[in-house]
Amino acid sequence: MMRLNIGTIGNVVVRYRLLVMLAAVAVFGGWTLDDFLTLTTLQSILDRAAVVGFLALGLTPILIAGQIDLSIGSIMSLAAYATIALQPDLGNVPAAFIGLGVGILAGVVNALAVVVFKVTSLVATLATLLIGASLALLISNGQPASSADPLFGLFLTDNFLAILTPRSVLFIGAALLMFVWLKGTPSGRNLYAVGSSMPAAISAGINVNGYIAGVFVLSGFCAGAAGVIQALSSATGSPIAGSVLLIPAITAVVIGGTRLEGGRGSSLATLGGVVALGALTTLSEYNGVPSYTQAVYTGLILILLITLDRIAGGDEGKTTRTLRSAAVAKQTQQGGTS
Amino acid sequence: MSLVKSDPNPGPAPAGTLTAGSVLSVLSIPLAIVALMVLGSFVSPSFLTARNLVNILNAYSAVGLAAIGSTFVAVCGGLADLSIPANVAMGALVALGAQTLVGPVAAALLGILVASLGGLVNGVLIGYVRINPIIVTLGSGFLLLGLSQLLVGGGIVYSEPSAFGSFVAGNLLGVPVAVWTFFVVALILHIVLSRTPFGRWNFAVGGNYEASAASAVPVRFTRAAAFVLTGLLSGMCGVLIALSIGQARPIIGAGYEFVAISAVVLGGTSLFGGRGSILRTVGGVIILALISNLIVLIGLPTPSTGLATGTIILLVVAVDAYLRRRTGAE
Amino acid sequence: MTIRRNFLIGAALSALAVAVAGPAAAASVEGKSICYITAANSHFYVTPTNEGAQAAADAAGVELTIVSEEFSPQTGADQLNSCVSRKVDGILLWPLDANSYLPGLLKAKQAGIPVVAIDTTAGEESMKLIASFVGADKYGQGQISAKQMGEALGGEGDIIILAGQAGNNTTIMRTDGFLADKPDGINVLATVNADFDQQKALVASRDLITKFGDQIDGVYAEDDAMAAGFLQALEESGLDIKPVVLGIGGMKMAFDAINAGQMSSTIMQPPFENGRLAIETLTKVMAGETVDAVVPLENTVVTKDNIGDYEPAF
Amino acid sequence: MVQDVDHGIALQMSAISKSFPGVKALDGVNLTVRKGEVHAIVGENGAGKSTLMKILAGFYHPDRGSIEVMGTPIGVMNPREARDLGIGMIYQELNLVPDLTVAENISLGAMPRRGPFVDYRSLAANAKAVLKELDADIDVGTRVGNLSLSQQQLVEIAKVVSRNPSIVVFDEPTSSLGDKETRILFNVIKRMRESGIAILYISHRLQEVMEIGDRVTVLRDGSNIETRDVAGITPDEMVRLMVGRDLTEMFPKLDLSIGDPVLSVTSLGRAHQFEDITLDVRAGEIVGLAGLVGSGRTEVARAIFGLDPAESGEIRVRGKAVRIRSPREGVSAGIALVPEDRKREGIVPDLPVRENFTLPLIGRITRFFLILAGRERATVQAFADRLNLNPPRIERPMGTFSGGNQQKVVLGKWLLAKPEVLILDEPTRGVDVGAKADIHRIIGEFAESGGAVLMISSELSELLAVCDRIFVLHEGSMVAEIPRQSATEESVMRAATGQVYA
Repeated sequence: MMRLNIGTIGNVVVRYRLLVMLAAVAVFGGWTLDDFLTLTTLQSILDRAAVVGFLALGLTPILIAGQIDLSIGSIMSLAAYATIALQPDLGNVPAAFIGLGVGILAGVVNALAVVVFKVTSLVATLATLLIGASLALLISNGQPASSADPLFGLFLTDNFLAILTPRSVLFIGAALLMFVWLKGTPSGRNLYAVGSSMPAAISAGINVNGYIAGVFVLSGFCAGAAGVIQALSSATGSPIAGSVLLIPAITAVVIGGTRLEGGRGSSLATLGGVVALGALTTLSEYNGVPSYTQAVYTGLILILLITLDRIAGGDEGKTTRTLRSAAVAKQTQQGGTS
Repeated sequence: MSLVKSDPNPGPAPAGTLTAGSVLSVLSIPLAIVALMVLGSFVSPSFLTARNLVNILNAYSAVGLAAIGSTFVAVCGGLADLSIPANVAMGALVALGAQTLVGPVAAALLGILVASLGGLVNGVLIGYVRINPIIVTLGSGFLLLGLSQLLVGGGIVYSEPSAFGSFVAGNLLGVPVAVWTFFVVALILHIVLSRTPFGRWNFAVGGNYEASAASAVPVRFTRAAAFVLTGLLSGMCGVLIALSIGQARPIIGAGYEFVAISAVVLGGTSLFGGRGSILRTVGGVIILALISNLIVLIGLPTPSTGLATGTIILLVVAVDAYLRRRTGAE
Repeated sequence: MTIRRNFLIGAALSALAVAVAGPAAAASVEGKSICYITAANSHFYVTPTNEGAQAAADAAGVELTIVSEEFSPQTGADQLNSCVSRKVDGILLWPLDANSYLPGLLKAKQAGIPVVAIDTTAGEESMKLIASFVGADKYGQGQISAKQMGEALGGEGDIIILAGQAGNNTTIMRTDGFLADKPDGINVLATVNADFDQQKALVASRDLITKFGDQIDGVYAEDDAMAAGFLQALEESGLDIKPVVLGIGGMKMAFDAINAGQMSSTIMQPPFENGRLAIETLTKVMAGETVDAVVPLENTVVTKDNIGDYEPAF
Repeated sequence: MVQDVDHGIALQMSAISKSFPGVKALDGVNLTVRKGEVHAIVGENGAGKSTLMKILAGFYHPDRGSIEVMGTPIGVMNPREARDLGIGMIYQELNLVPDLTVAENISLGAMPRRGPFVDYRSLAANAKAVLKELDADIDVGTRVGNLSLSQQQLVEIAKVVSRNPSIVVFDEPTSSLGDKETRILFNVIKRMRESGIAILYISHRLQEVMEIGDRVTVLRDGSNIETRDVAGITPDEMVRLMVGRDLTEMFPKLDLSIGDPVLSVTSLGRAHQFEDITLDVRAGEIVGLAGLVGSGRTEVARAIFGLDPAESGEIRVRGKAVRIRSPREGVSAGIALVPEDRKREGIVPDLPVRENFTLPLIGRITRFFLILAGRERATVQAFADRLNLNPPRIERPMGTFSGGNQQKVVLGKWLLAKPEVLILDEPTRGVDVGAKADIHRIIGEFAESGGAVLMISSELSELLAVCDRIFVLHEGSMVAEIPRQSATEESVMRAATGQVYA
């Protein structure tokens, strides 16, 4: 009897609530608008999910490991700027790879701060959030770089199989790949162990520091990918491209059902969270609902969902566990004495 | 009959003994302030003038109030309050918007009250329902900021001229009222945190929630109260700014949550609870104020502030973490 | 680093390529749908613009859906795509940067949906796909301010610039326009980003006054709120100087300051008017009429001399 | 009764020394463990047991000395290498991942693969095989977080056993187990011994050492004092070796005059935990509350104090009905509870001893909202001295003290609150012999001064020695009240396992 473990009630509930959200959006959209329930609407929702989706995907393993990364927005801005600004000197494709490289590099910096210098991830990435945003503006002198070859990245938002676009394919593909990694491979399972119980992971000989460093690099890479995709599809490298996307990304991951305390979560849940939020936004926009009203009910949904989760799940108030990163310094030190 | 031996595990240097580490960790903030001030006096002859020093404090007094609230939140293990901008906006908008209805003083109090209610929502959900503070304040931030925009629909709310308004915007004995407010509040709340049972409860709850509950500490109340306090202080922050510039907009407190957290962290307070002090947060606020002042005086581009602040946070916290590991504390 | 800046010149050039879309005959646009991608829902300047657009739409009997970019061009680009997929009859776009909207504009072109830009121009390539631009000439505002400053200071003096958000298109235009026409004798002591925020301008100005003191001969504030912030800092400092303070926007506080003699001038940029004009232009395009590539909002300089003739824009 | 298997040397630790800044934790310790033996290690807290085991597990590196495993000398090793060498550790605190399944936990760190993926089929098969070997009936697909404590311990053991270890260290394995679970554990240990595994067994419970151990090594002050066959040693001798002198009586029982009822509980109930609990404790009396783990004894204690309030029934203190829905109300009713899990519920490790001490009653040393610092310090210092706090430094963070001293502070903070009723849940668990005596003395003094004591302990011998009466719980119901005269291990156990009254 094979079980894709953790497939217990918790996950069922999580998936169920996303379906409820999507169904509600579909019903309400179909009822209020006659052009809502179309394939193009779906295509538009999925397409718009791609960029914030990559950020949210990068955040997922981070949260599973019990860490947090606030710097993803800033990393995305840096990557987006590099992708366009370097085009004239390096060519379009190499510049895009440099964009990804910038993301990875920033992830390495976070990893160093957390793993080597033992700064808790909340504080470390707050600092790199400030530094990254500042660097992007300083390097660019506050001016977005416009691509000299604006048609190069346009294919990313082209129609593909009626409901997809190349960039939404990339996002969905990445989410599926991450799902297989997290649920199906030893390293994925070990990551849950790191986030759920660090002492147990250490005593099982799992290289906890390695995993934590790894997820930060991965998150940097994902933020870089988000930046590259954003930059190419809009032919603009804006130094503030990612600054507004941190909060939506966190919201999507949390609504998806990944726990902030570590040990639980899934990239499919994140995919669902991003799409559900995107659908809600699209529905609101089609109805001309002002952004602040959207903010009001996004906040309500967030609080309501998490309260329901808390009451139904009865996670016995693990507030003391808060973010596990508090324990990183202590635990990893113990495990890694040389 | 003393049969028990002391623990052989590498204990930390007992509190009260002086080690290089403990001295450094106590003096790090004053040292940083002095270093920045020395730098400032080299950079600009006008740095060490009374007016500039007052300006430095004045600039960060209002947001400093939110940082003081955040210290309570951090000490009791509540991580951070991300709804600060929303409560600042609420306080500011109500304080100006209600002036014509109830008069300036009552309006200001009403603004603070409304912001405290925002804090109460956070407090109930975090303290009593026990939901993760980051998620709660993220959600309530959305909610309250959205409501505040709904309230004014995007316009600017102007202040009616009033004696109270000009008093708040003005000086008292040569020092801006905002600065007085910040230091008086800081002093009172320093005493509250370090000398009263409520303060003690915050440390206990942040240090070990279960043990505090088992020691008859009102754990839920304590955590809720920390968030109510932060809401209240955010409201005061909004009121101060609104009255001093004579207008208010919903974006009035944008980014203040990060400023507040930065000040708390710079002060060496752990966001995970059990450790911290208001005086150190005040130090953190002063450091942030000095950085932004120096950036202008040196003539660096404005965005450099983030680079400097972020780097200093990393440095301070990494050194602090290193010292703690060396002395074995934590 | 080669960054192309989108000057109004770009828009002017594309005036030749006036787009004509929609059925040629239909004179009435009643019952048609317009998607208005605006910069924000809740903003002291944008909101009245939106109200102007809504009023014009109501008058013309078109159905207006307002979506807000929340000042993020990425969001706007996505919204543009989404509006095109909905097959609306016309799009009014508030561009927040040069290139981001290009993909959506191409799709709109393919779908035969006319697009009009409001308030800000987009990049050269983008403007080729846009039927008309309705808004103030922000680059021009910078140029006018430079000229004003030059005249007021007799072509020589030290000034500070209070700029908007770094990276923001309006900031870039107003700064670049100013620097392009600034007389050589005018020396910029410092440029500070105060994010169009009075409080931030106040704080920054205190520091600038501390640093430069009576060196400051002039202040170019890229909007009136920041000018007000500077004036407040100046008053606090008790410094006995009277620099030339220029603002932009025609806000109430600027009118007060000009009347009080603290501020030299502001440039009117009436938001409601802008929104109304933009929708009127768009409906003309939709009805098959030919419109100018640029429908300018006149840059009226308000000084002590002519202040009686105008009302604050907002 | 050593089994007749290969008795080669499994582990040889020679002249191991280890110092920490300011402390010499181990000083030339020698330890030889044979294959197929249960080798007990006893010693007071601080004798060096934990340090020695952490060296064996690769967490610490000895300053001097050598280690040989199965005849091979071992150099510097990290925890992973130690594990690969066949050294398995089972700690007092379980090292499991609550969010992963039983099967995943058992193979954690070494999951079977098929290509790059986890081979879930053999993962489950491995887990089932190991659990069967241990005679444990646990579904391998369950999340570990959903298991009971003793099931979790079995999973922990299965995790270690699945790696075919040659040496397994048990560190206080029974401290959170009831008698029944302890029996199961001992059976498992015996099986492991039979299969030739060398077992190191660390415990404060000397009775257990007598029962399960083959040989015993006594550590004191970082040195090994003696290694003896268990067959040739008595618990008293062990204690003497551990503390360096005789401890006249381990559980001194004072005969006190018993007064009026102080605490009377009638028909107390709480859904799914316990029902219809009626008991009373009189002044000067020490009453035991016995029962297996999960019988509801801890829950009853918590309910009386208000931590998890009762849903029905009545509590009276000195005849007056009181309503207790929170610990604060419990405290004002004159009740104090020393909780079961000291680390989790007893201490705030970062706060100094002084602040831990005054936590429940900080309001009482306050004037105009301000804490009277001088009075606080003086009161606490005086009390700490009375409790033999060692070292007597009340400004040191609580977390830096040994378990026994932490427990003294927990006890002391409640005595300082001057309660009428003192409820103690496992007050001497994980506490060494010396501190245990101190704690018993303190409890005795409290009763002597007219206080009422309700005490829970898994160590029956402790209850029998200390208590005037013993109430026995079974599956959430009160099944027996046994007076001191007729209380024996048998009578209490029979009741606790549900063999008396229908």
